[in-house]
Amino acid sequence: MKPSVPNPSASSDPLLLIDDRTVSFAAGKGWNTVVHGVSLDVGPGETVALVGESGSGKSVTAMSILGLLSARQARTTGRVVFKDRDLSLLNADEMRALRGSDIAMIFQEPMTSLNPVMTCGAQIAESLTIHRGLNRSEAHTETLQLFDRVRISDAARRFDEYPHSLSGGMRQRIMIAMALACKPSLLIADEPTTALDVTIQAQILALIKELQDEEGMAVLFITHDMGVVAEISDRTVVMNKGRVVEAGPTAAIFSDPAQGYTRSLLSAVPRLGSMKDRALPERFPVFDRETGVVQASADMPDTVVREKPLLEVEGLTTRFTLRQGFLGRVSGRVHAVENVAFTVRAGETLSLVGESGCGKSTTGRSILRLTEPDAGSVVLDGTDITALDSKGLRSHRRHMQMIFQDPYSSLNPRRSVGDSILEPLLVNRLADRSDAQGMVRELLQQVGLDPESRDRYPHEFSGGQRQRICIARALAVEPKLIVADESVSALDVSVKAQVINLMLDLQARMGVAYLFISHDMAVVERVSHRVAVMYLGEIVEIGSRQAVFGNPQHPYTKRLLSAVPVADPSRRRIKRILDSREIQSPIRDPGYRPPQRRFIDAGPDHRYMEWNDSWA
Amino acid sequence: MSHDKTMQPKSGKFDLGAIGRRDMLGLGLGFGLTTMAASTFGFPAWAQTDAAATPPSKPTGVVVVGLSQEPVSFHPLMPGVEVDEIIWTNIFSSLWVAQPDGSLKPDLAIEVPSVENGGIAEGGLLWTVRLRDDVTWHDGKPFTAEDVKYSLELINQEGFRSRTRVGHSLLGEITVVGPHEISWRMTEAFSPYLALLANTHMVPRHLLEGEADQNSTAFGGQPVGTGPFKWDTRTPGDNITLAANETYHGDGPYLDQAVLKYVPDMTSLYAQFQTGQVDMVIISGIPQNFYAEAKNLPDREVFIAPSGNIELVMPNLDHPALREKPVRQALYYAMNKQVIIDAIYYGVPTVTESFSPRESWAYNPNLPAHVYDPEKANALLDEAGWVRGDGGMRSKDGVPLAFQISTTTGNQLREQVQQFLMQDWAAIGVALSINNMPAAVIWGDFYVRSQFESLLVGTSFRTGVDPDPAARFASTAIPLKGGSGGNYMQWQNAEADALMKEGQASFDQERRREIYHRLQEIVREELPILPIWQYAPVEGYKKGLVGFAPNINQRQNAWNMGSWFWGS
Amino acid sequence: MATFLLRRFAQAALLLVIVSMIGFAILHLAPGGPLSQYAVDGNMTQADLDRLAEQLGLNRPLPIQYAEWFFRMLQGDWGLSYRDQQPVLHIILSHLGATLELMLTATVLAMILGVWVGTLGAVRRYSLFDSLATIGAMVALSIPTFWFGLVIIYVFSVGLDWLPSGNRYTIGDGSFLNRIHHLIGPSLVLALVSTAVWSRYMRSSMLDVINQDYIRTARAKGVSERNILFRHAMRNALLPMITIAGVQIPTLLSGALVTETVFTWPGMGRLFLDSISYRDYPVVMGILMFSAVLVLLGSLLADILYSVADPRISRQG
Amino acid sequence: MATIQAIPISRSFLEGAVVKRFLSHRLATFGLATILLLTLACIVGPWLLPFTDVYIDMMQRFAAPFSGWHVLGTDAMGRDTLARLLMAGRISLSIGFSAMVVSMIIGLCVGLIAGFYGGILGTVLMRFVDAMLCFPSIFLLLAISALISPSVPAIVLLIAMTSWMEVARVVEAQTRSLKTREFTLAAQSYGAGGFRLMLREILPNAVAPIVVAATLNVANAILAESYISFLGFGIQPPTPSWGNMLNSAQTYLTSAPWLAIVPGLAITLAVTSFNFLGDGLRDALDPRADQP
Repeated sequence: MKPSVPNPSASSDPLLLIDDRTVSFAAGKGWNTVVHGVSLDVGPGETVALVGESGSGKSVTAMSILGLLSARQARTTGRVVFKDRDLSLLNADEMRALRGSDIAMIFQEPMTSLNPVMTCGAQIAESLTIHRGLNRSEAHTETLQLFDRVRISDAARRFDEYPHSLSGGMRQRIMIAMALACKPSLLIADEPTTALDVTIQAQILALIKELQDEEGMAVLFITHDMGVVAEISDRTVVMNKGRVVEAGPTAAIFSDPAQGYTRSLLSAVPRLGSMKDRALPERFPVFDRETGVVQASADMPDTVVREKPLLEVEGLTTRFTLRQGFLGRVSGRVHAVENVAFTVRAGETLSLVGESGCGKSTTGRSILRLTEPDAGSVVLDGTDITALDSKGLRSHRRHMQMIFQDPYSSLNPRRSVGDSILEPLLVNRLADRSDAQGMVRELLQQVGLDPESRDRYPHEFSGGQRQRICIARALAVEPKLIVADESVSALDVSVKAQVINLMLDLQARMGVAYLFISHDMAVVERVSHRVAVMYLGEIVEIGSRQAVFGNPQHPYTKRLLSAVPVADPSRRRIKRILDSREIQSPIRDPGYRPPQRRFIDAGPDHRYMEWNDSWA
Repeated sequence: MSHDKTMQPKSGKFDLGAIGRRDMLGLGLGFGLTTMAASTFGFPAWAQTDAAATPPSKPTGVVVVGLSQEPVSFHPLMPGVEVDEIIWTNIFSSLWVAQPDGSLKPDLAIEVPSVENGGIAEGGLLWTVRLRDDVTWHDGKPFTAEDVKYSLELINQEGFRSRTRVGHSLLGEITVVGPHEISWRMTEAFSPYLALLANTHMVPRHLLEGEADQNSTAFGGQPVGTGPFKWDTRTPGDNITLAANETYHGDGPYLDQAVLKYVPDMTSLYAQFQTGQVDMVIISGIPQNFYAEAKNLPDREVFIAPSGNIELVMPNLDHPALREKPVRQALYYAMNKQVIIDAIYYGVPTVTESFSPRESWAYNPNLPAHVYDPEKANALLDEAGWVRGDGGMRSKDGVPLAFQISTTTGNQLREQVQQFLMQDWAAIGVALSINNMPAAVIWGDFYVRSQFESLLVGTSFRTGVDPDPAARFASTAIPLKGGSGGNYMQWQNAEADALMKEGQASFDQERRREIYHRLQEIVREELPILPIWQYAPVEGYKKGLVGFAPNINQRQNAWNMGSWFWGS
Repeated sequence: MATFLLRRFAQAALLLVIVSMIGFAILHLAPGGPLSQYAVDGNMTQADLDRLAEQLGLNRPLPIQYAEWFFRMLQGDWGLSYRDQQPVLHIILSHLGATLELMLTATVLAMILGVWVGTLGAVRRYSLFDSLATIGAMVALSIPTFWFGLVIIYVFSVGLDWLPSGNRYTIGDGSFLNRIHHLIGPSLVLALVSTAVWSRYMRSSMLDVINQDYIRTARAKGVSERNILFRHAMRNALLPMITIAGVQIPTLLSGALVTETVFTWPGMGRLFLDSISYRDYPVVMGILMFSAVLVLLGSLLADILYSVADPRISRQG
Repeated sequence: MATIQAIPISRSFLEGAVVKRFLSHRLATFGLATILLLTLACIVGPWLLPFTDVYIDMMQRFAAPFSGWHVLGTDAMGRDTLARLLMAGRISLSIGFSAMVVSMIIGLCVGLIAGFYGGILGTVLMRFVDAMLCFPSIFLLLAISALISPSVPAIVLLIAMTSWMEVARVVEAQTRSLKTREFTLAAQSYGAGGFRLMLREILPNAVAPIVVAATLNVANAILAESYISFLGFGIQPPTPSWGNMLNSAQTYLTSAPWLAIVPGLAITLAVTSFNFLGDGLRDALDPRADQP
């Protein structure tokens, strides 16, 4: 099926028109086509989102517009018309003159997209000298103005700084400044906020939006995040497996998706705030990809055992010492986890949320003593884990298992998946070799995999499948608690929903408790019973999920919640927050004494940390 | 005794006895050397071809002496090897000098002391030497008896790493009689001291006395002497340049400069001799494989220099198989000496049956000539009860007829000889294996404590220039059995012992000749050593050089550079 | 920077102590000794040798010899050569010039050639040039240096008579041209391996860089390919080469030893070979320590240069 | 919930891909073929030749190549150069392999222990490695060669003692990184002990760089043998090795150049082949190529 494009709502004279673009990559002796006849258009001043899951061909399409794919490795056909010029007919020099001047591009990885050995200023100025023929001092002056435009304070100093000393958000601002240098009429933004924390993402999105308004430029925004799409785009083009599935005004796509794929995609997107009225976690509805038919999703039973906590964490502190100098003098400490306390009950999901560097992962590892904590107690089912010797630890650790973020590195690639699941059974003498084989099949079945696939190797499985295998391996030792460290963050939306459903099913069936570590507020809202918000190694607010999401008290919680893009165009919330506040570092001087914290009760099972002026 | 390890290997590795390590005046057995020395060797007159040429009135020209070892030890009283002696003999002077004919010629002394001229008195306990008064050090200071006294005392000075104290340790009180006359007492009479002093060079007291550590002095790096040449410059690892000493007290020097050029590879050294980058090749010589070619080089004099050393297989007579005379004889029969000489050594050396050099008056020319006869060898072994077993190798009473042969690693020609012997001897059922070692290892305890099974070695069996071989053959000379000599093969033979004893005591050359002829017959029969050939280093110099005089009584042939000059 | 240097120096000092222990143990456990060379001198007796061994302190227990050597070393006294009684440091320094001359020439040659070949290979990946350069580099890495030297001598000295077969200069002609003429052969031989190493690393470094995101950024803003290569890629690609240069020193020293042997070049390598043969322990130890210092200095210098050249390296740590 | 099928790719995909990638590396295939041929020739060749490597025939010395029965000529003692070359190949190749095995064992142990346990033990071990690496390799080879008498096992040990450090470094770095990989942490969290972690989780995943290092080590060991033999500290005659054949050929460089050229080419060919092989293996085993 070929959806109807160009969209009738676009202006009759589009700025950019992609017509039947096909891109193939060299694969061995042949060519592997990854983009199949994609057509789309962008009108002047318009924001078009090109959305799709990984491998949908969205980035390749975008790259092909400016001819940035290596001619040796990629072959493109089809027209790209920009301002009535067919770009596919331009020679190398003409194309180069266009790049960075009338069409600019920014990329996903701000950390690697800037040349590390050139100053930020020089990299921006380079655009000016190439396309606008400015001399050195003119370019310098102009660059300083651009710094101001992207809200980078202290421009004169920043000019001479190298990219490494800047945060990801700052670097993305530099990239934007570079893109704006020649006042392009089209900005292609390829996942520009994906690598950023949610509060920084909000800043960058707001900045792009505002600049777009000021300059009147069009934006082709490539993203996988339906929330971002809903927040910023006028029109949306959905891609899947190299083809355009559906295109139309954003509001229409979200409210009334025509295609089954779009519908299943949207159904898998958690929408922040949609759980306001529900106390228990909820499964995602399952749509059939092709037909869009909804499978009814059963309600989650209440799995929480309320009598006594399963896990009690008290005063947990983990610091990493930074040493330098001749004798390895302590130059500072990373206060990764600072005096953290919480409890998890059997069958309960407690989520630890926070942005990068807040210490949530370290907390998870410290509980299992994969990282040794400096202080505090971790009592699991009456046993203080921190007091165990290495032998006791080995036997007790099996009651808590961990599922990691990266499904590629959490399975031993040199071992069949059956063997990976078998190993913990044998190590803990839970079964002899013959019984264990049966248990492996059973476990694979439990996580929804074909038991016959146990002889295969991890690389033969997709990311979601691998995460299922990891869950099966964790379940093998019958843990009471599973620490899920960003376990679904790396997965595509629909796969993510499936894995979460599996986790919820297992909780319902086995009563396992989760410590769910995530930066994704929307997912957290969906799966948790209780939530703890972490900032700079400390819990700033903890309580029932409904209370924390519905009635946030701590300013950080509020900021975090307000920054989350909501996958609902009717509820656009991105305000013009043009502050450029950065996430602070948990590195402190060696002499630093963490202040005494006071917690305030905001209701039953809802406490927050008293804050000081800096949050005002 | 000395052991010439022959045919210096290529670069870097030191071979202790690079060729030309001649035996100097010997030790230990004291009796009148000087009287007999004159008749030791006769020399061909090659160096006299240009004798008619007259030296220049003023030092002119340069000679570049090619050496495959680098001279590094310049203090003449400290340990050193032959190449170092080139420096010593040309920068320094001794009281008297050993000439090619074996005589001693006064240098710093006015005359060589003797009982006849009264220089040696009180039965050899009081020595008096009168010195020249016209000698100055290279820095202009006059040379006096104080310098001699200082030099002799320095040798015995506690803590000073003197090369040897043999003879010197017998010195008693030393008296400076006048500025140019010195006398000393000896604690016992020791006539070889005369010869030893010929190789004891005098060092300047005024430069050394103040030094805190006599082992490490500025002088040691920049020697100052009274010889025909002065120290000029040194490029370490490359060359040393000596300059003419115009105030030299003797004849000459006639050359403006002498350069000692270090080329660590014998093949490269020869190549540079060919191209004229070096004027002469001595000590290590020209590799034998180039001899034929070198002889025909235009404008080059290439010759086989005389040497008293013998190349031989030295068995350890303690070895269960080698201790048997028939075994040694069989080995000798089965050794194709002529092929070794002709093929491996390009026919340069001369085959020999004796331990004595053929130039010696004591040489026995009538020894039975060696025949290559494997049949005979087999018969001898069969007769002696060595029976062939599996693989054709022999054994007797469980003792296999197998032994190792060792020499310095890297000496390619010797390695070829070893492999050749392996094949020759395997044919008669003898299993030979090779166990070579670096020079620093093999000539240590392995050699002097007789730890070897057999050696391929070049060595001499004389005492200085005297034909007496007692230090090498006497049963009292086995170090392993408390002896003090160099009988490392541990040979014991009563008749030989008696003969040698008589030979040492006799001053009658005719009688001694008979004694040593008989001794050579015994050795030829008993084969405590398996002689192969007499040493023959190939040396060469550019035509036109006058004054070059090979000297078997020195350890190197550049001993008299002060008399060299370029003829027309 | 100061603390960084201080720490690196402390680490280096510690390493040198370990190095000296290893070296000392290896040498003194070896059979044979420095007196073997005199052992068969007709003018010296066993008594003389025993006396010399005593005077040189060769009979004392190894730890004591080491301790003495070590404390002298701390005071800057490298000891005296057993062979010529000269101060070891003086001997080493007098041979160092020749070795440095050779090493520097070879390094400069190798750098220029290697960077050029590597860059071209990366830019024209899979081209004929690239394939030939790859094969050439692999073969160069596999040729025994000394054999290559012999072949050079055979072809260019013996056969064509274009180059001298050895020595640093002709005696009596120390002119600059004469020295250069002598330098060609050995420096070519020594540069062979380095050139191969440089071109391989340069190629992979350049390939790495031209696939980086920031090169894509530069392209997206319309920088010409030439400027991408020279302004954006080259500097980044050269950065790791600084480290390579640092770690090349041991290889170069090894190569120098062999090259000096083949070309009768009067440098440190040959001094080492001679000293090993003569068991001249103080000199051998001296050279081992000296080369260890060179190696450590090389890597230290490389680190410093790197931190100067790469803005990412914090100079505080 | 529907059972999700694993992507239907054959089980041997990994192995198959490695082999395929390797075979597509033309130089590596060439290297492997050459090594196999050389090895075969060295094993079988000496039986097929009419001459043994030790048969001395003084009448036939310095026969030029392709003159008469001696295909590659004869040496200074009239021995057949080809026979010696093949016998020498046996020695040189076995030295290469054996030295590699020994150095791999040392390097693996040191690297695994230092990388896994870290701390003071790891620091001490790695500082020792650093110190060993401060010596230029030939200097170290020569210094140690003064210690030993030059027999084949001694030379093997000598080369191994000077070439294990790089392996130790590679293994240490791999171990350190694999130790923090999630699958190792997972194994740790279900109670696997130190040995199990090292041998079952870490070692199998470090195989690729180890195999590459091993291959290159063989190349370097063959080279090292030739260097020490050339400098006169190597295998002693009559045992031929490529290195000592070269050593004895030096004298005759001008008169019988083939004596130097033939073994030199053999060394270069063998070493190049191993280097090509290592390079190809590196590309074929590149873990980055394992992932989609």
